[in-house]
Amino acid sequence: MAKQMIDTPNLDELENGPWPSFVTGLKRLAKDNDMMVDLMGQLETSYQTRFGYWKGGTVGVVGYGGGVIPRFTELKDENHKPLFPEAAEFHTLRIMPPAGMHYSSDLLRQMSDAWLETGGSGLIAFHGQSGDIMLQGIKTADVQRAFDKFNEMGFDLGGAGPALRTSMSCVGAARCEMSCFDEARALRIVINNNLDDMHRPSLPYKFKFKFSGCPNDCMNSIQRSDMATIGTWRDNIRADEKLSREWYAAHSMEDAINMVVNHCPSKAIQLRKNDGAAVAEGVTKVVLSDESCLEIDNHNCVRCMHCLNVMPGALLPGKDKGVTILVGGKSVLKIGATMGTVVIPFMKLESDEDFERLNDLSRSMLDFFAENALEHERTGEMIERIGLVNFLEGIELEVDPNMVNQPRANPYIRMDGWDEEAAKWFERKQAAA
Amino acid sequence: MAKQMIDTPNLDELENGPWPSFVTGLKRLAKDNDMMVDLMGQLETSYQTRFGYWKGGTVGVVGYGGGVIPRFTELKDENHKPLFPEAAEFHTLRIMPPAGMHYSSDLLRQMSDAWLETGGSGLIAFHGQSGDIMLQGIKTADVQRAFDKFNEMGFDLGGAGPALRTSMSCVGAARCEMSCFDEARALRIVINNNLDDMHRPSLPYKFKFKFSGCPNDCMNSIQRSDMATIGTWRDNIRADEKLSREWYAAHSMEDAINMVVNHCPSKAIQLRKNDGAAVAEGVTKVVLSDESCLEIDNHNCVRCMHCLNVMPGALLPGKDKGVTILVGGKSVLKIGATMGTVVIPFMKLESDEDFERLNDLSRSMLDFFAENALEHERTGEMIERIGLVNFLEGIELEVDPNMVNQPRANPYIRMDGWDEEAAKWFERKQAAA
Amino acid sequence: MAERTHQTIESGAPDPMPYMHPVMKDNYGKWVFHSHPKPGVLYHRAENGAEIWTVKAGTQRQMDHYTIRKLADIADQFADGYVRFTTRSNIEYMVADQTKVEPLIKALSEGGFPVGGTANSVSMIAHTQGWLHCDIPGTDASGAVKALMDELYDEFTKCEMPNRVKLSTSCCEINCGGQADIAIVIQHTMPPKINHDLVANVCERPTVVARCPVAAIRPALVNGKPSLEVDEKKCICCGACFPPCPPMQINDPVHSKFAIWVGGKNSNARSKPTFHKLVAAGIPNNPPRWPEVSEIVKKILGVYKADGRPWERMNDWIDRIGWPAFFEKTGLPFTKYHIDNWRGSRTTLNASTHIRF
Amino acid sequence: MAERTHQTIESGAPDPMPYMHPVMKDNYGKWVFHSHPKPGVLYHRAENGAEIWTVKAGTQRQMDHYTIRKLADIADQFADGYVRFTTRSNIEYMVADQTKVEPLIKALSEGGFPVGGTANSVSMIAHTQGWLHCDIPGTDASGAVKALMDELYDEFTKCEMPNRVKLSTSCCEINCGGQADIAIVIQHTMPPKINHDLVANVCERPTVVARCPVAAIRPALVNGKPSLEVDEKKCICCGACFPPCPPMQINDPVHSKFAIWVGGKNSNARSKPTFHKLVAAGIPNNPPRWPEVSEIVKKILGVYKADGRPWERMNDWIDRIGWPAFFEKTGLPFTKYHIDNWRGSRTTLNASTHIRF
Ligand code: SRM
Ligand code: SRM
Ligand code: SRM
Ligand code: SRM
Ligand code: SF4
Ligand code: SF4
Ligand code: SF4
Ligand code: SF4
Ligand code: SF4
Ligand code: SF4
Ligand code: SF4
Ligand code: SF4
Repeated sequence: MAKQMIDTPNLDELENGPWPSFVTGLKRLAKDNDMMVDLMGQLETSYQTRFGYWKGGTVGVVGYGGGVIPRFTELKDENHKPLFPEAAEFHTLRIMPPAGMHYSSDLLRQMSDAWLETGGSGLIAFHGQSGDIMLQGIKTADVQRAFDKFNEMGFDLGGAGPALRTSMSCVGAARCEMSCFDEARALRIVINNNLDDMHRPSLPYKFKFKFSGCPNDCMNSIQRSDMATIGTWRDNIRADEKLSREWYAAHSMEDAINMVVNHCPSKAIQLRKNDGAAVAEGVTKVVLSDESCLEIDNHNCVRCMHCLNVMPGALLPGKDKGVTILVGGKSVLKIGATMGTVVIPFMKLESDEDFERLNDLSRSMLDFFAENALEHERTGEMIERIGLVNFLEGIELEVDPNMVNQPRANPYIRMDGWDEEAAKWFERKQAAA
Repeated sequence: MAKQMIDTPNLDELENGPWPSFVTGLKRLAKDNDMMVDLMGQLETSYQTRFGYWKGGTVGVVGYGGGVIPRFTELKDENHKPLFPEAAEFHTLRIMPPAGMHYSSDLLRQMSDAWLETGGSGLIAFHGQSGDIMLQGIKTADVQRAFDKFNEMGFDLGGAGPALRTSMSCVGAARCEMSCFDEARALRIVINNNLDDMHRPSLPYKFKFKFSGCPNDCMNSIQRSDMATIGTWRDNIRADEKLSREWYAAHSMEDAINMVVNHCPSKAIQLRKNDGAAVAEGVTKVVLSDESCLEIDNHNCVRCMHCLNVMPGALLPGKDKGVTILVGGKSVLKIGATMGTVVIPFMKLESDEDFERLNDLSRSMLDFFAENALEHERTGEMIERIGLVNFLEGIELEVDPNMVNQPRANPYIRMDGWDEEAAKWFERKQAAA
Repeated sequence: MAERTHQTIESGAPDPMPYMHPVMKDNYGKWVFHSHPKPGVLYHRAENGAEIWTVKAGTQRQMDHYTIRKLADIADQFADGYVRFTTRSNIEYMVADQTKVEPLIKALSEGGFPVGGTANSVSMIAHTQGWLHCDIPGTDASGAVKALMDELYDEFTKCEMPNRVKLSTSCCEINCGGQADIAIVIQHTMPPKINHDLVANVCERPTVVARCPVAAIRPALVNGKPSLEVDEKKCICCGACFPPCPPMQINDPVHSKFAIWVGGKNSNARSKPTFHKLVAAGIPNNPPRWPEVSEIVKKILGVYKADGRPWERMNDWIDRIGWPAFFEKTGLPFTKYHIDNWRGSRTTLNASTHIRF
Repeated sequence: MAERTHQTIESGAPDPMPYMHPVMKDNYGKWVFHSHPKPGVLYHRAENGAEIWTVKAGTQRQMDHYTIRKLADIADQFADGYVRFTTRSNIEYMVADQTKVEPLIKALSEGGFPVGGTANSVSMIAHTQGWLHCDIPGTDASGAVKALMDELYDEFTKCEMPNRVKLSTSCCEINCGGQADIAIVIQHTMPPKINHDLVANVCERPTVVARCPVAAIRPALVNGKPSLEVDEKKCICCGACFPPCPPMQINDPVHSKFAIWVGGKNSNARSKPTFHKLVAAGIPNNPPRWPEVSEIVKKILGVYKADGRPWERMNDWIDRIGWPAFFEKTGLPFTKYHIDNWRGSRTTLNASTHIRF
């Protein structure tokens, strides 16, 4: 508790400027925490040498195989003694936050207390990019204690390693009119029914679920998760005449054309005279003024959200809500970054049975992944290797033209099963009719 | 000359219907040509068995290695005797037509005569998909004679095999206001300076040049040629007020918006009041009426041709004309069909020196292809294998952002030469300034 | 062969000027306007006011010399003695005098040559050799085209489509016919049947092995003779091994079927050029009139005609309505085969929530 | 470790309801309107007329407990005792009473927390661990972000961009920071330097070999010890071998540089989601304030701000003006490295004559 502060000329530079400084925070902690004194020493060294000095290892809590990111220093003297011994161990605990990242002020204080009491550095990141509360800086000896404390408070470790990972859902239903399903419920059902895969990592590689209430995808789920659940709707966009007139009054015809009509990706919106004529099936009439209105052709609308974003409240998602499921998003290793692609164009997500179906689906995804992916192969890579169709067959989903931007443009395919496949389509059509 | 006509119940069916019937033509020929009697016999057999019965071989003319497509029948009896002996040899001569496929009626008759006189079947296709006049049906013994006759008339064999191929240029300057260069001249310079590669096939695989006067690309050159030369322009679209007013008078505001403005791929056209205000640099004003005009932002126009097509004459290509060169188009083998991609965004093609440059360029293309392609590998496949940049360096062209839809989206590249490459760009910018 | 009396002149591609209509020659590069007075007729005007009318007619491409002479005679009698052929084997007569247009049309029509194929009509089908001449065909191109053009006759002679319609037919998957609004291509569905007795004599084995896009062919000894073997699980039935090795018979009277592809486009107008995409397959190869092919082509054209907006090519129309609607409106089945699994196919998947309901 | 007194409860992701502002809880799923009263402030209205104001402020993400307590205290004093964090480590205070908005803004500002990050502002940079915690970083993320946010402070607190701007920073090419309008990622430019003495002990060699995306690594005996060898001509310096094998040092104080990527977008609004694209590289890794990075980012943002139209995200703007204009307007050089040569790169080439002059 009395270790001398180390000179950190480089880090000090990061105390300047208006943005909140993490260095100032580190210094505050270092005042009564030797681990942080040495942490700053190592970090300052990195700033000088432009090298990192951490290596991994194996540290965990009883019964779990993941959730802790162990860090041991590699910055040692000629006798292999750590140059900054108090920070020689500087592990991170990944703690799953309440879905949607809601906190009471009390909870924040309780967490701070718990972290300090159990040997933690006092440094917490809200949040890591996967959505974990990252309790950063603890020695091996204290890890179990810290976890136990948080677990008692109702919190659990998140994922690390070849495992189901911590998930994220947008604020959604809690505060957003675009929300098309109960994001928090979906997250908790999917994650909490598969905790075994999170806590005892034995998948081929990591697997992430993310949940966004609408296609604005505030969770970046399409890119950053192996299975993205994104809200959407099947029926007509709803229009609120009062709000649309207000919007127009505050804007202009130019704005209506340039900001709304012209940006619609499928040209589904047209400007019309507001002449009282009845609109066709599938068309939403958006009154701008006594003279003009917009007509949205909902059958050609691709649910991009743009017009709803520009005219909030005046336009709202339809009432027949549900979700689109996309699979295979991930970062750059080893084939380049991928986006998730559609595997279920639409499913309802309202009743208990609907949520049960989502639960089953996520389990099938994990099972198929566990059985078919190569080591260190993400779902997106696996699909690239085996083909989307084999994946769909594996998890028992039907093909649908919404899954593609376009049908194949090459003849490199053996099609001797054409008649059977065509028959399946007609059967499904008939069944649906 | 007296061979009995063979029953052709299947082919006969193709004499019905309003479209001109090739079968009727074959029958006419068969009346006084035994080769055609037997040809119909073999063809009818194919219609019955759904099999083809030709195989290739080696037939040519003195000094040439290509230009004749040899065909020997495989339809034989148990003693290996041809079932249809008079058509046992049925070769095709590929003859290059006048650029743009112009003919006088006399020429057509002379060709018919020459073909008959020298043993030909009397069957001629105007034209093959590569643009050859296909003289179809001649025996080995008569091939040289037929070629000599056509060669005396000023015609030459086209390409076949791993060789430079017969080329095509659109009607262009001869009758089309969209034409941005002298297509026929370009074709003849490029082809006629490289005839050695056509007549003595020794390239890794075929190489095709095609020439279209504008981006409408009536020759499908982007897809069907290894090097496409397509006309374009750099300055402003020209507008003819008289014709644009006439167009508008015959149409409507809806047409102007729905047919012209809304189809512009880069949203470069806007509707404006015709208030006499001066237009900005780079803008073409298209007067529709005393009230309205269109404004084309030429710096954002991608020269797609659409607005010019819809309002012919009212809009014309600019005066600073030239061509875009694209490389690598081809059919489906072995990587799937490819489109040519831009390697020269713009070059002038007016002066003798300009044409000389085109000539040099085509020679470099052929040389690089000859030296670097694998056997049976097209230019597009070669570029896919070695990368566009290596190809550009090989033929000494500079990189340009117009060559890509987008820069790379993956970090899988070694960039230690960044500074030198960046310096090159700035030098070129400075040199151009 | 008799003694040659001629010394070859490698003259190359001929100069078109001697064969070009004088008005076109005089105004070469100086045209400023065109219009479409009626189906099958074009009008072009030059800078200096010179005018030329073009009358366009369909031909059977593979022509007997009688037909050619008939076309030449019409040129002499009703036009100015000049013609040109288009890239789609249509013939164009140019006349400097407007009054010649109607008599010319009459002569052509009476001669059996349909006048049309201009502007927003269905033009003649670009096609290939087939059983008539090629060594690897799965069907006959001229026949299939004749049968189909009989059915599309009205669409050729009228201009009632949203935009130009370009069709192609190819007699094997190599697709010499090219990318098109609607392309009709034979599609093999079974791996090649190998005549092992012939392979050693006929095929250069390393060449054949190298041709296979999926490396499904390997050298093998069969009955003691050097031959080739195909891994049938890998084989995608492309037929690329057949040209260098005819004993690897890919054509099959029953199992080689037609496939239909739509939305190919080479022009840069509006959208960038794009390849045609598979929409229908498993269509029997049914000479002499291939009715199943015509039926599907006509169905697609009918829907496009009714639903497309002016100037939308086939691909533009589908871009607007979406592929699900295309399958819905045409009644064609969507199957797993439509989902691309060739190299780079990731970019063809819908990596978005852009979905139409 | 002392004896455990607690039995683990695998409780998973906690229920948010106990921590949610009561107005949000009561109106869960029933919101119908939002607006942006001013930068940093959101207004939401529910079906039944219930209202809530959100005030949003930036944080340093990696927070000491003093900072956290300060934020909690502000919640108690000026808001209703509830907060949430956004996916970009901004903190949001929800208040049911409009009159609390201004005092809250004041308290946050005085406490050193910039209020902003809503709507068409530049939000906080999504970032990663860096030298502070990761085992493979080429730079420090928190530091680079602090330095850059100092420069972008005004853009965070004002809403003057054409649309939302989302930035990310990543301390290695793995890019935990994600796709963004502007992404700042370290880029290695030299193949790994191998410490052959350590390989045998530290690395599972087959695993390492398998990780390389271009198969550039092979097992080798070096000085009699089992080690690994890199084919430097093949190696694309991606660094993927470093995590499973730290003796393959990829980080280099001089040769690991920053690269800047633009136009990434995850939302489906207007255009489909799309990846960010390389625009600048070779930028020195220059702690503690990385001025060269800031300069280029500010340049790009400046041009976008001036040239973008309302609601155009970075990618929409570039789609409209074209990449040549992007390089022209930003003054950034275009090099051969910008031309993709990774698998499937054919689709990134301009296969059209669509060119702007
Ligand atoms: C005669 C011909 C050129 C030649 O040298 O032979 C030709 C001639 C003209 N084309 Fe073409 N095109 C000709 C083949 C093509 C082709 C290639 C093909 O048919 O395989 C294309 C590309 C097709 C594709 O995209 O796959 C082609 C795409 C166009 C376009 C762009 C259409 C579009 O919107 O995508 C135009 C513009 C237009 O329609 O106004 C055009 C326009 C024209 C114009 C109007 C040009 C002019 O101002 O004279 C000519 C009118 C012809 C007519 O019949 O309406 N031409 N044109 C070819 C006639 C073929 C035929 O008999 O049908
Ligand atoms: C005759 C013709 C079809 C027709 O009826 O019009 C034709 C016929 C053949 N083509 Fe073709 N191709 C013909 C134009 C084309 C075109 C169109 C073009 O040139 O614009 C293409 C697509 C463009 C291209 O070059 O890729 C074309 C792409 C092919 C290919 C595939 C090349 C590829 O890289 O994918 C092959 C296969 C090969 O070369 O091994 C091929 C091969 C063949 C062969 C030589 C088959 C063979 O391997 O034995 C055919 C000879 C038929 C014969 O008996 O005459 N043909 N071929 C066309 C040439 C006539 C002429 O000279 O005018
Ligand atoms: C709070 C947050 C969700 C959460 O659960 O944490 C959120 C909340 C909202 N987003 Fe978001 N978005 C949030 C991250 C995102 C992200 C992901 C990210 O930041 O990495 C995206 C995708 C970005 C991308 O495309 O890469 C995102 C794309 C959008 C869009 C689509 C923007 C577009 O035009 O592309 C909208 C629509 C809009 O702007 O009206 C939107 C709209 C909104 C609205 C207006 C929704 C609403 O009606 O309440 C919220 C306003 C927030 C504001 O500050 O203006 N939100 N939003 C996230 C705030 C992050 C931050 O602090 O900056
Ligand atoms: C901590 C965190 C960055 C941060 O500061 O926020 C992080 C840190 C690491 N990531 Fe990550 N990733 C973090 C979110 C992400 C994300 C974003 C997300 O989840 O939305 C991604 C992109 C999405 C994805 O999953 O692809 C991401 C893609 C990766 C990858 C590349 C995976 C791929 O398939 O391309 C690796 C490499 C690997 O797993 O081998 C990786 C690996 C790592 C490792 C474990 C490095 C390693 O291999 O040793 C880093 C540990 C750092 C540490 O010491 O804590 N991290 N990583 C994020 C997790 C915090 C949390 O739990 O909340
Ligand atoms: S993803 Fe949609 S529902 Fe969720 S917060 Fe964003 S805008 Fe709202
Ligand atoms: S939500 Fe639908 S109608 Fe609105 S802009 Fe997007 S696609 Fe067009
Ligand atoms: S390519 Fe252009 S110049 Fe040539 S004929 Fe077609 S429209 Fe005219
Ligand atoms: S030619 Fe230019 S202005 Fe005209 S439609 Fe095409 S891109 Fe737009
Ligand atoms: S498409 Fe095939 S079968 Fe037909 S001509 Fe071309 S190569 Fe021969
Ligand atoms: S048909 Fe095609 S895929 Fe099959 S063996 Fe032959 S070349 Fe290979
Ligand atoms: S980006 Fe790389 S260095 Fe940074 S946290 Fe992620 S894995 Fe570690
Ligand atoms: S840096 Fe990347 S490319 Fe180079 S050897 Fe390592 S894994 Fe392979």
